[in-house]
Amino acid sequence: MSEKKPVLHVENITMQFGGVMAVNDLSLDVPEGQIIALIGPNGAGKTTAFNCITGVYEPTNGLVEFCGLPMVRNHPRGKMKKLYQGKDADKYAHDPAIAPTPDRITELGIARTFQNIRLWKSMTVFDNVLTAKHMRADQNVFSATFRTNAKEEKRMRAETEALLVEQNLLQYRDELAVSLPYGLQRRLEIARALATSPKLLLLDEPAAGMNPQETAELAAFIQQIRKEYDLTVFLIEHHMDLVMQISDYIYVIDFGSEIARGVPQEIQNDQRVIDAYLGVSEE
Amino acid sequence: MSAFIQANLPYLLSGISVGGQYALIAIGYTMVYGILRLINFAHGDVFMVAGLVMVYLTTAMPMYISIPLTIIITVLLGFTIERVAYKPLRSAPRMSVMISAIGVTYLLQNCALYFTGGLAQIYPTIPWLSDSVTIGSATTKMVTVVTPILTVVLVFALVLFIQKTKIGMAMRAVSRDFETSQLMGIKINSVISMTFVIGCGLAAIGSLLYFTNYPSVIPTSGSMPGLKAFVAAVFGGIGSIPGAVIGAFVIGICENIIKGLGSSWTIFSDAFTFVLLIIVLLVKPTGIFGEKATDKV
Amino acid sequence: MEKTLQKSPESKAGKLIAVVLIAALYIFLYLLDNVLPPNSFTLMLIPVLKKGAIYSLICVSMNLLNGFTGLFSLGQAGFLLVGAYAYSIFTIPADQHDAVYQYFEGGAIRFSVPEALGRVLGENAGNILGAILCIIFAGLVAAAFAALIGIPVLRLKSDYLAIATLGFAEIIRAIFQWNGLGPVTNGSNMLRKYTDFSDIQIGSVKLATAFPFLISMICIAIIVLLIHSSYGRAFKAVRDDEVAAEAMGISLFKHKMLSFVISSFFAGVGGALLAMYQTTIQANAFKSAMTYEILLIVVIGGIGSVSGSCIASFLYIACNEWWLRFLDSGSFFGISVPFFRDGFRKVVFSVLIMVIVLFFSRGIMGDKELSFAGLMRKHKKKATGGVEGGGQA
Amino acid sequence: MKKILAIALAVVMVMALAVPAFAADEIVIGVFEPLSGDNGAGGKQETLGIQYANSVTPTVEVGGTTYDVKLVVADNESSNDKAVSAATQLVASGASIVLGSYGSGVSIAASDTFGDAGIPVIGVTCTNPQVTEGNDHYFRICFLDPFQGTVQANFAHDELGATKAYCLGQLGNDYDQGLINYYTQAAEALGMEVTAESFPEGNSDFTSYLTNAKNAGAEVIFAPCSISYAQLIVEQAASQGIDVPITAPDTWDSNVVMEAVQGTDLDVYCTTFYAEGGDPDFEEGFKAYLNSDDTALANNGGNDMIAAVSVMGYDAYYTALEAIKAAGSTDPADVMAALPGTTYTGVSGAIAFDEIGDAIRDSAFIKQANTETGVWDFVAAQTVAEAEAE
Repeated sequence: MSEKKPVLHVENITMQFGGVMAVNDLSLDVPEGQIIALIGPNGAGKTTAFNCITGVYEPTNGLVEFCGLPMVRNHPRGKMKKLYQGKDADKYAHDPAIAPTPDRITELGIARTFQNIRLWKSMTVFDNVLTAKHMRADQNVFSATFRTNAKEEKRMRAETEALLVEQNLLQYRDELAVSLPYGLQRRLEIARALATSPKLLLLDEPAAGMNPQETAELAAFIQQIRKEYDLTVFLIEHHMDLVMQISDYIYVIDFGSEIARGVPQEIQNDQRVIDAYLGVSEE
Repeated sequence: MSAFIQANLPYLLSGISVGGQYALIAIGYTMVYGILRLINFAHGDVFMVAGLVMVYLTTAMPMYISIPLTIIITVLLGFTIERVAYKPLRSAPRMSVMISAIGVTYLLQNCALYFTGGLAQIYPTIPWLSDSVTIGSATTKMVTVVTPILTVVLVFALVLFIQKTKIGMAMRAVSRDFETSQLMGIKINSVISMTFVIGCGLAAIGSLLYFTNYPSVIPTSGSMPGLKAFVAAVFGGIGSIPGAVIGAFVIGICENIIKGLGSSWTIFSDAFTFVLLIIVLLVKPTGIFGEKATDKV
Repeated sequence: MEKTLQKSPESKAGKLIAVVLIAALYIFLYLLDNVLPPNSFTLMLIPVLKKGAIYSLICVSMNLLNGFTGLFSLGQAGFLLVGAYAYSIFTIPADQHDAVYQYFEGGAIRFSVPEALGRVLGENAGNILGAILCIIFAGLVAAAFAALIGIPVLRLKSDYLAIATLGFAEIIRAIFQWNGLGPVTNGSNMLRKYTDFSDIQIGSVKLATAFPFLISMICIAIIVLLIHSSYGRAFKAVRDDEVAAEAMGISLFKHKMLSFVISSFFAGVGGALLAMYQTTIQANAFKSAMTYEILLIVVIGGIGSVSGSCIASFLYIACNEWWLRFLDSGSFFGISVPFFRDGFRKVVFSVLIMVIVLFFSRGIMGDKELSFAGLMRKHKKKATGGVEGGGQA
Repeated sequence: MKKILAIALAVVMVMALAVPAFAADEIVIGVFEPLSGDNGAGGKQETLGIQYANSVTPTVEVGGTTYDVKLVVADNESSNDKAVSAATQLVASGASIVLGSYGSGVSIAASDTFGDAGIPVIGVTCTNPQVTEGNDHYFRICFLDPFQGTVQANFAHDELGATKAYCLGQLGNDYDQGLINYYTQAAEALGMEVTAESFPEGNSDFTSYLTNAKNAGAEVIFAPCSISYAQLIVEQAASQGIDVPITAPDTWDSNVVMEAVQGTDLDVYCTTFYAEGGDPDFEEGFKAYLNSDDTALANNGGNDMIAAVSVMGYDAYYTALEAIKAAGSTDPADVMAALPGTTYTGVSGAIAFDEIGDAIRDSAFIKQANTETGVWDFVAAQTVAEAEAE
């Protein structure tokens, strides 16, 4: 995995809510062009880690680099100085803290989906995807209002149309997004994320609530879009089949801390992982 | 120093008294908000109607009947408003319910206007409460002294009620999670009704104290105290009863101190209330005791 | 969606009908202002039309914020006030200053934009151009206030935002009433004698009613264009799901601010028009009750529906100030009714509002828009299949 | 749903269009008054005076024909933005002349509407100079604020011997602020010291302001404010034990204020248009009228005490009739032309108009509240000459 430079580099990320360590000293690398998975049992802190990367939360400590650029960086400050229980409290203390908002991070090229689908409920399928193109459009509020951006708007619409065709969603273009069946909503959410032209796609439990057949389709779909859009994919999942099938490399966390990392075969046979999932027997 | 206190005691006294009255109204706002997430704009007008009811009742019957009867009628009014104007909209968008509250405000004010003819009604003198007392350098009415004490007593009783009784527990459960408590078999309608009953009962007592101090009832009498009480509730963190009470006292006292600062300041006494509120909100976006809103991603 | 609409024949016909109707409206307004003899009907109609047009703009501007961006703001009255004052202060003729600013030695600002332009362009042209310039200026001042207020308060959420904006509106009102600013704002006293609708004419053609229609129609058209643009979609995204919007690269602060400033700009324009309509203004009138009234109209019309806001504005104004007045008169068709006395109108009116709120809780239009193409399609459907048509976008 | 709405609309439309048929010889006098809102109480009392006058003299003879006088009342809701449509309603009803309003703000706001329609208006108790200034169609039968402010200041200085005054008015109310302004000018010219403060709208706690007045060492409190605030100020001054005189303008001349003053130790004075007892016949008749009609009695605050504004309304009605007679026509333009020359001696004194359209009033009455009997006692009549001479 060292032959390619990592797109996403996470170093000593710690997220502490009051006295609870949701994520503890997590470090990982997501190399370009690969599919990397972060797995763990329910409540292990996977989504929190995602939220730290995408700027929804400001991590208590740690660094996130995207394509070599420090994107999020923090060290325990203010009240947290006393409360902090994690390691490496001083590691980043000498660098200024950076905490960009999620929209800035998306602009840099990271797009994400959500565990509990968050589509824009009053909009049609088409508008959901079109709206995601807003950020990349070359326009301002005046040119948009007075239609001097007509070319740009036309381009956005055409691209959206094309994206819908590629994702097999065209037949639903004028339907309300929330009226689609669950599986399609998931796919639409991915399509919407793709519309922001990301380099890195973060998928938060994309297979949640899907049956085995849908999951298999999804696996193929993820691999397909990675190729077509030249993406790097980082996903959270506890659907083992899917993860084992498509991942190039897997990180396992439990109670916020990493317990294992490796290629699928290694993880499959790792005792700690099995314990974490099945629970350690008491005797 | 003592001269300073001598000069400023009246401001402080009226501040505490006004604060107590705001507190009694603010509790109604904050309880309803806690459970229904509804800004019950009509609450200030329920307060005004309580004043009018008292005016009309005392012309017909002695004080010891009309006071409890006023409280009962106000409670019934609150109960009816909830059943007629809010309950049918429970599944409607939040904005609709709030508009319904504004509609009730219009209705109550306009009915009051229609029945009173718009003239200020003079509030009856309640014996003892209306007597003058002298405290240090300040001469004031007994009610000024009684209000904060009664407020604190009532709030304690209310907190006990919410902590100890079954229905109080149900209230806390509903305010934490409306849907789940419904699934847990809590009778949501009776909890909501109870909230309105308590809120309106306290507003009725508040109106007794308020109008004894300021004995003139006009159809818009409720708006300003209502707004101030609402500000107090937000200030303290809407949904929190101690927050509302503390907010009410802070606002009442500050407002009166501003009035004492001199002629160039007095005109800003209301504006100042809002400045204070905005500053608090900027530092603590959900008020002093408000729970931090977490949006689960 | 728009693309398909443009192609359909109904849409073309719908557009044609709309154009014809608008033309007919302006011809009617022209006749109303210039030709038709005043009778008891037209006399009452004119102020209702003027105020309805102005309120339409004000309500649509509030709808942009509350309905389309999902920002629960209650500061509208404050921005109306700023707009109304910004407009009037600069259009009071110089020789009227002593009379208007009677307690402030004629005030600090002693020129009038329409008058200055009038000296160059002639009185009528000066009035129109001056009025338009000052209306735009009014919008800009309101927008500037909004930008300043927005920086701190837009971080707040839902009800907290509402009460903070309400608070700012009250603070603005107190500041405008302050005697210290008297030479500019005339303190607690009213501003008057500024350019109003009756001064607006081209040649001998009076435009007293057409002018507010024109301005407010242009403004509403701009708002509609905005709503249907990329930014409008971003606003809706913010309303539907802030977290998702932010994750898709839509800056919450920037878009909330944009919506807040734009809405306030048009509220300022609305305030200026309101000042022109009233011929006098006083800060005292711009209370929170005014914001509630506007919010009420917006909700009655349907949150998220521009045409709903417009229809509701006209209905509300007409009911409140015209149709229901007979209820106060003490008699009905000449029959004396004992309970028809002062104030009964308002009781009936508030009952009416309650009925609408309770039984049409999504408003007259819901979040749909009135469109002729849609109406025709519906009509066709009914005629052919008898199928009850759904809503149209 | 849309159908129901459409039907409801149609019904309302039809009702609106049902223009009352004019009787052949009827003349309409418009009454432009606030019946709701802040000034609703005063507006109603003023309207009562007009209605009583109409019940006494329901006809007028013009050019040999007897016309029935029909009153059309329009509620301006004490609000400038409602004033225009209320005024338009009167224009639409075909009024030959309009009376009103209580409160200057609404009068100024509606002025252009009447002016454009060419209908003359007689202001009854709107005291702001701006009402008539520069308006040919607006006349008025009451005195003006500058006069009243001067009278008040003179009274405080000469009769009460005060050297320090404290003024308290409502923020944002032009009536209050205007009077304070004139009072301050006059008082300072007399060498008095004046402190002025304003309270925000909807305020009900005045103890702090009264304490301020005490701390400022005021020897007289001047409180030009509307009736409901007056009531609160009186009440709180009494419980605070304020012992300096409180003087107030015409708004306070109301039974509502009187009721609050009764039984206290306060020393309350007000200037007014009319002193009770000036015309026993009128008073007797008006009281009988009030007592015969429940609504009228309710509108008067539930008792039969006579407010000065009712008297002014009564006089305004007769002045209007005089003008119509003098015009010899029901046409508004003719009435307007006749008005400047119209004179009438009413219950409140002789009425004639100067070149601006203001009443040539030579006197204001100063009354003191009698805390025992609950009536206003006449103190002095101050004339213009006296006020201006000083």
